[in-house]
Amino acid sequence: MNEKLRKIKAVVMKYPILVFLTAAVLVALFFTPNFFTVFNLKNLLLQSTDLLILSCGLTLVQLNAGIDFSITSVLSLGSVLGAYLMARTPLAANPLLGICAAVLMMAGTGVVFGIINGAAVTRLKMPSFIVTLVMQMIGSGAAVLFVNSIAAEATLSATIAGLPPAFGVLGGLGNWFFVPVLIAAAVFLFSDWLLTKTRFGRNVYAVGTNARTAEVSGIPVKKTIFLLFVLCGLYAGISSILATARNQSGIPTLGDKMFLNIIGAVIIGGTSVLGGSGGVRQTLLGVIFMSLMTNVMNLMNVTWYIILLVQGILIFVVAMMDYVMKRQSAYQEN
Amino acid sequence: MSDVILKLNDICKSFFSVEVLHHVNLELRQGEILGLVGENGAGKSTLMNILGGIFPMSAGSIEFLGEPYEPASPKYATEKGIAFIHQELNLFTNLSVAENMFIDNFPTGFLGRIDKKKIRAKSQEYIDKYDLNVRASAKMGNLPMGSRQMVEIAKALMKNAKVIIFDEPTTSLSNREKEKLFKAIRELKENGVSIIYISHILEDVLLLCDRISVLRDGKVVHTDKRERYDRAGLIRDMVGRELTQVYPSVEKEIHDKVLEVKDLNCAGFVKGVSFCLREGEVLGLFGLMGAGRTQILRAVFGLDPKESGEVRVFGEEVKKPSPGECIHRGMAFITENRREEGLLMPRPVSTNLLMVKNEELAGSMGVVDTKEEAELCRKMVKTLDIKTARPDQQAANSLSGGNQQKVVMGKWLLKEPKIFLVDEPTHGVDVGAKYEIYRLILNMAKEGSAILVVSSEMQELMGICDRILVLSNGRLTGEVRKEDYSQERIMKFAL
Amino acid sequence: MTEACEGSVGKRILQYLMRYGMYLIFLLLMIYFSVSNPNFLTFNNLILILQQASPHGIAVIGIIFVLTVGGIDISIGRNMFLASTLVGVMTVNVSKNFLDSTAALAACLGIAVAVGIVFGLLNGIIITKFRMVPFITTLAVGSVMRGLGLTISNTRQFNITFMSPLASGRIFNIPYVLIIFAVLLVVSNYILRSTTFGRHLMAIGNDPENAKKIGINVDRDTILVYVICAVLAALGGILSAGQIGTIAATFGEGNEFIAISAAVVGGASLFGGKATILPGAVVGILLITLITNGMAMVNASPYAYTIVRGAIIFLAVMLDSINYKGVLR
Amino acid sequence: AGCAGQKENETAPAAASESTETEDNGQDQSKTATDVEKDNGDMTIGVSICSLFSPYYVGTYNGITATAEQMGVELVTLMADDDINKQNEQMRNLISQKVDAIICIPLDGTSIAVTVQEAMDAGIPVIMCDRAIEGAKAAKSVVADTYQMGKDIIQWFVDDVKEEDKITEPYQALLLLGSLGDSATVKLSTGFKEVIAEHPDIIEIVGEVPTEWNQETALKGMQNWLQSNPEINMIIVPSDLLIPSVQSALQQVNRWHRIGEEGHVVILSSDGDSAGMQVLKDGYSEVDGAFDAVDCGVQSVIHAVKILNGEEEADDGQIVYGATLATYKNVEETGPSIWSWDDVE
Ligand SMILES: Nc1ncnc2c1ncn2[C@@H]1O[C@H](COP(=O)(O)OP(=O)(O)OP(=O)(O)O)[C@@H](O)[C@H]1O
Ligand SMILES: Nc1ncnc2c1ncn2[C@@H]1O[C@H](COP(=O)(O)OP(=O)(O)OP(=O)(O)O)[C@@H](O)[C@H]1O
Ligand SMILES: [Mg+2]
Ligand SMILES: [Mg+2]
Repeated sequence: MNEKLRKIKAVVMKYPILVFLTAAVLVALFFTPNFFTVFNLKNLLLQSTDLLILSCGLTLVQLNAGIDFSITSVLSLGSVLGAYLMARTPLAANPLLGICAAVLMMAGTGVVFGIINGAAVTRLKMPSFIVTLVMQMIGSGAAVLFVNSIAAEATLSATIAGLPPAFGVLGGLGNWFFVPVLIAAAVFLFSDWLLTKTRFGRNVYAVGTNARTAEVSGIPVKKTIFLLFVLCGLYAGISSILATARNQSGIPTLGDKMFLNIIGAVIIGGTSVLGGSGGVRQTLLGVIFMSLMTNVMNLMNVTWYIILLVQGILIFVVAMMDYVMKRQSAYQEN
Repeated sequence: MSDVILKLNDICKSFFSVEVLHHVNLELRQGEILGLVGENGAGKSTLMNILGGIFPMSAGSIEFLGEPYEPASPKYATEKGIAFIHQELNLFTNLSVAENMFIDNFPTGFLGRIDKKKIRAKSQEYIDKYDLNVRASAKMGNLPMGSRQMVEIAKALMKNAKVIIFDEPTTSLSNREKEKLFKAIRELKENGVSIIYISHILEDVLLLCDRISVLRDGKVVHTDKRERYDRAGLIRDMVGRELTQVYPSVEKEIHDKVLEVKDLNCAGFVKGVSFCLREGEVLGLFGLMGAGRTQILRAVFGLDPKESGEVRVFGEEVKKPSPGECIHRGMAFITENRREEGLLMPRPVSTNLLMVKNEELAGSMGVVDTKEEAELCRKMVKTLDIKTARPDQQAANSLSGGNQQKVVMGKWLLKEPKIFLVDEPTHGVDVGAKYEIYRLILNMAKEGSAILVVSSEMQELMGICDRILVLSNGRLTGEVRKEDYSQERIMKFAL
Repeated sequence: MTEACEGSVGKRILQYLMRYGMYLIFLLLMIYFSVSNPNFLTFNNLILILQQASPHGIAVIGIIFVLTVGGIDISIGRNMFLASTLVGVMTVNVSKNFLDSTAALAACLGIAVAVGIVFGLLNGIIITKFRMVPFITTLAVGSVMRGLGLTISNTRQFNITFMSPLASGRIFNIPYVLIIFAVLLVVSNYILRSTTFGRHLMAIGNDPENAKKIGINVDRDTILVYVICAVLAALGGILSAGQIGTIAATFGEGNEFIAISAAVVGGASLFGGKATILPGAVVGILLITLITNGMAMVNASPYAYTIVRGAIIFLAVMLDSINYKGVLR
Repeated sequence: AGCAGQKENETAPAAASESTETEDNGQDQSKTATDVEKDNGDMTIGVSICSLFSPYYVGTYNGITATAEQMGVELVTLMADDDINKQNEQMRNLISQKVDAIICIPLDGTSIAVTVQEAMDAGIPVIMCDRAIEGAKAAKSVVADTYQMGKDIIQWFVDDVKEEDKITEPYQALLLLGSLGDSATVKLSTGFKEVIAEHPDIIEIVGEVPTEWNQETALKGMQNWLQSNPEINMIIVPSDLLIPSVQSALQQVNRWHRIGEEGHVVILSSDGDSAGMQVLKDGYSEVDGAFDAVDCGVQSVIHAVKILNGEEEADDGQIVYGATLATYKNVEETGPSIWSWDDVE
């Protein structure tokens, strides 16, 4: 067989989702004239940025057989805290300072959540499912409480507006669309480097596959897991910055509906919920899949509840393809 | 003793286009014990797995009791009367001993209710029969490996099967348990049950079996009566070359103390144990099943908590031992439980081999050197003769049992530890590879490492150790020097 | 691999505390609420808590089965929605006389079982035969179910007050739903603990490969588990909707997380092989329901609800975990 | 923008809405779609709607679709599933599709501002429907003033009580809350609370129940409160979506009685959907404040088309709807003017 063809085949075997992505682009090409417009592509990229960052974070945690539900509440809580700093405190007078403070605040929120999650899982030995679910409840509860108590008087709005226009740069508003895209790309590349090139990455996979073996082999299991939660929290904080900037307001419900999308992207990409296999490259494809799917269907004017139906079915198709491909590749399982 | 009850014709088996069994023919007669030997990865377990309905065969046919036998599932095999003791223990750690023993055949009463009294009573009966010293209601996960293995055996013996397959049943058993097992096997034979017995302990095979088949590279090379075989002959058939020496002899010197353990106590399983280990020394630790040997190693290595006692490494006390800390100080530990603690089963061989060494290979910013990794991995695969086509792709769980053990060994050898704690190092490894492992261990000692070996095979300890400590019920009961070695002497302390 | 070190008396007391931490928290909460509001510790209120807990509790039983084999089902909430939507659609298409008869209630039961079987089978077959991960399978099936439900209902609301006698009715002041829940508890607990099927599920959850090797029909049992879960979820959904009296387009969203967290609070492991119905499932769902009830009793700020609920669950699970010896999860 | 602070219609239960900046009038039923019907064949209007889960929004959306069909306008609808972020995304998706105009029914008036501005900048006029925009300029806004409605509803009840002179001690009220992160809800509850605070002798809020617009949560919350505070005799409901839960909760404790019957619990509600109107008509609730959900949609389309045809300026003009209060006293007259009346039995 032709060498090039073989190579392509190998890649497709590894990432069967590529077949689907090609198909989706073709569909878009023929049925939606507005797909290949600069505006739409920009739009698509922009919309995928937070999903990518959040999914990278979740991928990291999931590689260790953990889960982090709290990222969506970091998004919300970070958003209102940051927006409050920029719009409702004396910092509002100095936009640049305000933005810096807000950015630190939002990233810090994520890190704090990560630390709490990580400590609870490694020190108190609680299951991450419960810890992070609880942190999600507390975080989103706190976000709403914050807006309705401390930040309430000014207007009757449930969101915090009046952010400095310059902040929009971080969300890609105006001609700055490449800013969030670059940030997301940096997060992605960093995560990939971490997982594939470093000792830490090796440890992550070892711990995720079998924590007992890892421990016996002297890998710092607790430290690894802890760091992953912190990183995941930090990513959530970063994505809170981007999303808040893009919406130009602090929204206490910002992350509420996002979780299924995030975990969907991670899993459909191919990172196992049981840990040990997958990676951010796979997740990137998952993210593209999720974003593309909605975008194309929106452009095709599919009724919203039919979108749900089709989404479900498409996920099957992709997973089925995965199954067929994997069955052919050697040494998987029998 | 003459009629053939099981006949395997031209069995072939491939895993993903790699053929591991080539036209195997085998016959099993009524009431005989057939020994099956062969190098690691020769295909013994695979053949038996086909018989037990776990893998489908690629080609060939089987006849059982004169009828065609098509093992589509393990259930089919059980129903036809073929029981199977797997090389890898097949127990459920979250269930009780009694439940494990009856898991595939619960006696049920009204409304499908499991008769718990009955299974407890019946399993207790078998436990007592083999002097297992566990309660039928104990949780499997809390038992030491040896007891688990005995439970697995008892479970198969309970089944009234016509054919019982033993795949390496004695890897964690000491002589006493082994003798009980052999007695049971002979009893079965008297009752007309046919047995296939797979083992790398050739003495056992020669002692127990009526006929012996030798498998090499997926082919039966020879089958003959036991009387016609001797150890050397078996090895010749298995390996294809002579192997006169069983234990390598290496000249070495013993120097200073490197590891000192004083008055170690652990949760009632280890009581007041003190010993020391010197540079260049190979120290054996013998004891019967559950004597607490493993527990000592685990406590020293910081895997299980110790209640009291002192551990000094190179003269320095390790206050709070943890595996990371111990490795940092130059220690290594080979676990007896490779499946749960030794390997990353679904990960490739190379990953497994390199997981300890990683720490050192990483340069600035923790970036690892992939070239060097590949080179090291290649060398180790070669040294230990690990049978794998592509070490960077083949998952550890698709290796044969012995090769898995070699991987566990290899990952620590790469690290070149100064103090090496090994628990059942040759667990399921064939004679050729055993020799290689002994040689490596002794060479390490020569280079100045200190090695503490736990093994249930007394021969092995006597072959390589400078000194043997004997443990009974968690207490050190004796120390035997090389010049005083004798089976009786050691056993006397162990009882 | 080892049992806990037996230490000093103080240590042992601490251990006891940890082992029964969940119950202790339960008790403390009960005491606190009783002292704060005399209406808490009344027969009516306690029955109310049980009644509220029942429909979700039924779903929790289902998820316990799935967790036992190491699976997960996040289509529960959407299953609840689809099943009750079908009940709602039925009300539009049949005569009023029929709705007033008990036959209507039987029909609801039929719908629950049918939806459960169809989608449970779908989940189970895809997971076992196509080796798809349970999470993504049930996510996708959930999407399909919701899309289907919305397509059928066209996002309308349906009035299903005919369910009230069953969903909210009582006999000797004991709610029917509670009786249904209790019966299901006893039966399922029996199945899980005392039958071959139940023990096999535990084995599958511990090690599916091993289970296959000793001849357990892993695929069949797994499929069955998803069917059980789906049937119970559908039933719980219908009863829950019946308590409200209408079925709206948002019904059921997010209920899977209530069910799963109740199961985990009750000690179930997401990695399989460790779950109990009595007391696990019951303790979990009761704790969650109790907190919400108690919050009203002590007149808590509505903004504090999620925060307090989170904190208490955290505490309960923390006490339960602190002495945990296994692998971090 | 100027939603708050119009107190003219305090005592007018059936007050018509008034326009603030343009002469167009929301209740001006004479000017319906048929008047402007012409060939709008190649016109595509994008609809971004925050949710279709409550009958109220379904009503609005029905108004939009019916009018669009009548006028021959093509619609592209995206539903945001109660997610602000998603709604902003969908607004951008609509912009990429180059629709001619957008009708936006936002989840929140402030946080939608950024994409509304983007659309306007891209030359796509945006008609805000139901909720006003804050922080950007839309082409037109057809909005409901929930804050005012909240005040009106309570005020009406206070007046009614005074008129009937039936107060002995303050009503013990349970206030249901919608989604706590939703501006319209916050405004509505603020309206409720402000007037209640002025009349402590008449209404006293015992407790607040968070519902997250979930009927199940609402039901359980109410059941709990009715147990903990049996003296509760009034329930204030932010949306008729929750009426079934109210009914169910009250039935459970045998307190579902008609007005005038012993043990009746006062129900003050809003939205005017069929469930709410039904219980009003049947005499279980005293008042239901309703905007004309359907007409809101109808007017949005009409304005969109007019702007596109150049008949009207895109000047950020506002048409503010006031609420129609249907009460137990006037339900026979006002009922038929409520948008959902056709579905009431
Ligand atoms: N699931 C599998 N996938 C791929 N290859 C496999 C699989 N199982 C076994 N093999 C290969 O088949 C060969 C025979 O293995 P088998 O387990 O039968 O050896 P064995 O004779 O039992 O060796 P040992 O003495 O080490 O147990 C080995 O080379 C092994 O790598
Ligand atoms: N009777 C028993 N019941 C339960 N657990 C036991 C029993 N005996 C030993 N153990 C467990 O076994 C360990 C002590 O035995 P250990 O594994 O050290 O024995 P060993 O001498 O290595 O024997 P083996 O041949 O079984 O490996 C302890 O961790 C303890 O938990
Ligand atoms: Mg083998
Ligand atoms: Mg041992």
